[in-house]
Amino acid sequence: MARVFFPEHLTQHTNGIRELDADVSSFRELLQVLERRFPGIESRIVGKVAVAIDGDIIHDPFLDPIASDSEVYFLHRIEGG
Amino acid sequence: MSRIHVDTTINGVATEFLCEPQQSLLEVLREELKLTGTKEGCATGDCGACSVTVDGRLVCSCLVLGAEAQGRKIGTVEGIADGDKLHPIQQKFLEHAALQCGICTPGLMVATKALLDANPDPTEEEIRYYLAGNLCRCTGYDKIIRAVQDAAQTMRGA
Amino acid sequence: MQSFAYEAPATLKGALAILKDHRKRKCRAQVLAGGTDLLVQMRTVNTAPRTIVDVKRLDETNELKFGPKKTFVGAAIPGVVLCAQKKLNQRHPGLVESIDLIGSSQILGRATLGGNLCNASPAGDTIPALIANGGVCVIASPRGKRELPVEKFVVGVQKNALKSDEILLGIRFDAPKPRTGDAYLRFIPRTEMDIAVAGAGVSVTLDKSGVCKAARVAIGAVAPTALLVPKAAKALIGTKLDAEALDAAAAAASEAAKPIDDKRGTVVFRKKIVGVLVKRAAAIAAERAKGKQR
Amino acid sequence: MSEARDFRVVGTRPIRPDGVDKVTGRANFGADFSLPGMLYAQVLRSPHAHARIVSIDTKKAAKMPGVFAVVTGADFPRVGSEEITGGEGAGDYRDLATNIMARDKALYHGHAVAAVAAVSPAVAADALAAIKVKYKVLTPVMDLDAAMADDATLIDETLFTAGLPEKPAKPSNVAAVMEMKRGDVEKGFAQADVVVEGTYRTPTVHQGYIEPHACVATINQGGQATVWCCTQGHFDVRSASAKVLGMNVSDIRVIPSEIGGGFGGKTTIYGEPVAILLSKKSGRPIKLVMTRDEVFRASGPASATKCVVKIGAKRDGTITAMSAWLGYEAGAFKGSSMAPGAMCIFAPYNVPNFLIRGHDVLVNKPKVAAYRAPGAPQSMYACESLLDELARKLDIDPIDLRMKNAVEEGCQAAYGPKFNAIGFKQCLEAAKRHPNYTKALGPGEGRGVAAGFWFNAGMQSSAEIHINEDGTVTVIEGNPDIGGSRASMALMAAEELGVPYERVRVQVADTESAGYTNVTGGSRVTFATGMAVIHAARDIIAQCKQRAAATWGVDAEMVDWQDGKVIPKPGVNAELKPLTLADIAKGSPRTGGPLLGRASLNARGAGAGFSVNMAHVKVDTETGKVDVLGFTAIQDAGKAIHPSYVEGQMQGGAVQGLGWALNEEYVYNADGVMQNAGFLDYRMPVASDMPMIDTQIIEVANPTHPYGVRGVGEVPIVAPLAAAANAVRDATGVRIHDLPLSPPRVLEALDAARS
Repeated sequence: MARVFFPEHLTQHTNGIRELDADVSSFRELLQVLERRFPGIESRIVGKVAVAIDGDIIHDPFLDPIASDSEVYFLHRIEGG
Repeated sequence: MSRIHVDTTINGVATEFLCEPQQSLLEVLREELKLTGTKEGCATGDCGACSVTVDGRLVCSCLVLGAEAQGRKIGTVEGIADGDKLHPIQQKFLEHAALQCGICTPGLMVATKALLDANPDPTEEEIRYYLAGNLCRCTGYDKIIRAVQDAAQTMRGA
Repeated sequence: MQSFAYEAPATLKGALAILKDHRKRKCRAQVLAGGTDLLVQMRTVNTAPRTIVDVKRLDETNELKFGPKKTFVGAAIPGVVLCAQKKLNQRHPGLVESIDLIGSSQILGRATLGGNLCNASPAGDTIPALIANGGVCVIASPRGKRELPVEKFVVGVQKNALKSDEILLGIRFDAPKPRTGDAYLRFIPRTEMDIAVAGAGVSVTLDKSGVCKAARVAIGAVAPTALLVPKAAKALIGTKLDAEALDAAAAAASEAAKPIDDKRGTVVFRKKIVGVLVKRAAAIAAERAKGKQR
Repeated sequence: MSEARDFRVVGTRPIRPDGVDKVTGRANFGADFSLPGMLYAQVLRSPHAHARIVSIDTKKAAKMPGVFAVVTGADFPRVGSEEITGGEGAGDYRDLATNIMARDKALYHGHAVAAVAAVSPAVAADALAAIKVKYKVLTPVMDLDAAMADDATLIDETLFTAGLPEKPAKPSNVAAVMEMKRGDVEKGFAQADVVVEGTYRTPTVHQGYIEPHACVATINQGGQATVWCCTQGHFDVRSASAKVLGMNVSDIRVIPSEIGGGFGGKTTIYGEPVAILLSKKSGRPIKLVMTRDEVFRASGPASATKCVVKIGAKRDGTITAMSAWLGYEAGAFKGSSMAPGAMCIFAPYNVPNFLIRGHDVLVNKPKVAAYRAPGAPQSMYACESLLDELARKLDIDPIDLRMKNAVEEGCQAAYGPKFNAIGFKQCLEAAKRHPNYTKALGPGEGRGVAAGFWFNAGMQSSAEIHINEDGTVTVIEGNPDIGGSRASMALMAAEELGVPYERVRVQVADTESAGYTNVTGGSRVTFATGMAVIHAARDIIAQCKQRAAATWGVDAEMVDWQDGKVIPKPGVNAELKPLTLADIAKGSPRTGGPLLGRASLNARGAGAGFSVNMAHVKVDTETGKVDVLGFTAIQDAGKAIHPSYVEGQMQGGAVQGLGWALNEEYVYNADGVMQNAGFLDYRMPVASDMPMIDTQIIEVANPTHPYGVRGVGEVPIVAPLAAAANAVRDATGVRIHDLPLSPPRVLEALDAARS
């Protein structure tokens, strides 16, 4: 099961849950799982936050694979100057 | 407003132009003569991007009236290279990566040439003070100073 | 309505005629020397059309004379030329320092002593040095020539004593007496390219035993005009310019300063700094005076 | 993915491909372009920091001879609220449109209220003077404390603080709050032997690029526009202009000029839509160039901040807890770099318990834009200064203190994920060993150390490689070259293809000629676009192998690529001579046409960047003047493709940071009018202010980049602020919390300490 972590500002949409386990093999599946559990959260994620899968930060992930021992973090998008 | 007819020499070429009385030499070079190598960074004489020489003297062309060019000899960045051969200053700036964005570079070419023409063997401090009027926001000046030192050495050797 | 015009007369007569004519017609004419202040102001604070009268092509404003008793410096000679003058450096090194500080190499390629003086900025670097050296303005008008000490020439913030038909030809100095030294220091936050937050010009004359016989202390950027501070000079005269004397002069200068708070400095800061500058400049001037002892 | 390998050309220091044009004055920058019949635009700007616009009368101006068009906010389409999905502080398209041209309110001194197009700048200026604007002047809100006061004047009456559990009852100048926490911060402080706390302020500062914003725009009767401009991201200029003007993206072509510096400030738009609209109204091409005064007053500076930081530690230096209250000024519209500031502040350290609260606050100043590691220099200045105090209190060497708490691979970053391979400890070790760290100090001198961090960004990039008929290589990419990136791209292409660097040329192509590419920013170009170039080169190599195999009539599996040649595998017909890129290019008509390699990607895994800086200063205790005698920048670049330009980033960032620390600041009067909107009084460092900047590049390969590259452009500006402040503290024994450390402030602090 991959471990998924939410930043403070997303916990408002996860009923306060800060982390959870998800049995998924791609970010696409994770989004589906999360939307089913927390309706509306997808709109708070897609295009709004960046995602780190096993330490690699990605803007707008989708098909990116998630392993059973992966750690997935949501964070503010960073573009820089 | 009557435009003024000016006969001058730019980079060794006899040139004439018409300008407004209040028009700066910088505006004349860029807008009337399309010599856009000379850059405008501030138009108040504080950045040196518009450096040119008038009768061999280093000045900010934003603080010279076009009309003042009458009978003078103007030198701009376009006149630094010798035909298809780069000037040692240009070559050394390239070798030392002494430019990043490159907007201050034309002014530095002109100012550095004026410096080395007057003082072929300047100390680091002399270089830094002479070029204090040429703002560069990218390089932190380090590579610029080294390029000038190297160019000076090359020119002395040559 | 008047429109912009540019004139570069070849003779003083011609230049004065242009000014006289404009005065008569109540049109605006402005004398251009180096233009490093004029052009910026013309584009920002006062954009009104005018006739610009370039005096750089006149013999009188380009004259540079080092007589046995007197020195004359033409008003339109660019700083870069003056800084290279050996004789000027020997007679008035502090004045040359103040010219060298006017701005970048580019600015010094244009800026002139006359222009810096006529612009009459409270922070003009050469003005305290000119006053310390007892500079006298030589002024021409259709009515002839007149002279005016520098401290009387500057009458207010960016106001000088010239009438609209007058031209500043240059500055006259008496050759310094034996064992005389001068110095100018200013304070700026950077090392270059700034306007003085405070400035101090000091000239001292010593006797053979090293006692200060005469002194002039002038401070800049701490009042509407550069100030001559007799009290600071008095603190130096009769001493060997030791630490207490210098501190006393510094205190007098700080006391005389009437600065303002602005983007370049605070009242408190400027009053402190100007004292430090007077102290340091006096010490340098003293060293120079001793150097000229023999 | 990153191979440990010996490079052939990567890591060398060749002359940049665009260099000659830039030293001869040939290179065309934003203001250098002209078109026949072109008109000159100028912008009328608000003389008030905060005012309601009662009316704008442009009739007289429009009638003046030589005036061809006048526009005001009313000429722009109303843009609905829509979040810009960029990075931090990207904000909202409606705000972007309102910032470009004010509508009902002028929100800062210099806010655009109208624009004209005329035959000459002089005529345009006269026309501006003829426009009559009636204002109802409102109270300007000029700093965080004033904006957050209970009775504060509201800058936007419809703005409710975002990020709270539920929508607040009253509107506020606080646009958003955010919180980050780990563990139990109170327990952590209770466990500490020593607790230090401090409040640090930084002023509004500007990126200070020497080239003012400039563009030329033309739009035809069919509604198709072309824009030439200096920008860090022409694709963003296109999409943002399309939004603001309600146009199709495909109807705007943006051609990037050379760019005279950006540092984040040219990642957004100002004049471009105005110029397009003026062109539409006048039927002529429009040139719009900002003056330096306008750049300071009306482009996007960096946030002024207030940071309250608290650190608790054990006697041995182990940090038990950290907390931070962060206030970031956003300017007149929401969207500061508060979030990255919060994410960076504790990133270099293992902190079991922390709590960070960030605030994004409106003030009547220009909307901030990105500035090199946006948000990080301010918050990390506070943290790294306080760490210096902690080290003194614990009597521990400041590098040792940082080392004891430093993150390394596998550690969880304060902002969430675990770090991959990073080089922070290597930087600290290098600093400890560096001769400058133990150099003897003279009287009045001091040394300061600080660490820096930035995420670095990936995002979208495209690249195309054309193999020309003579075997030379043309790389086409979409990132304006601000610091030598053409050289880095050429080096990577030459490395992959096994051709000499000189045979590779790089084109920065416009929005219709290159694939979509995100901005030149975020230290992403060498990493992400470089990755695209490498992939495009590998695409070429794959095609070369196929074509060689076809030429030889063998299976593609029977051939190999080696040093820029296709060779038959051992055992395959020994008669076959290796085919070079040139051979294959020459034969390409017979093997399937031109050789064209492509790659487009959304790069993941930009490697986190760390630095350690040392400043060596001398303080004149009679005047408060700080002289920088030496500066040492140590940074992990992952892999330096062109070391000279990596050093250049480190040196330039160091000096920008020192300017921020020592003299740079927006000085406002009581009416909210900037008093020093020019290079004379804004006081950026000049050559004579600075020493040589010593650099040491650390190379801990970024595993996600084929060559190990991590970004280098932003980290360099983060540490200098605290390094300088810590050095001044070391020299004087006095800690000054507010930047800049200008002579009046330093002297005041010294006098206070003396009395």
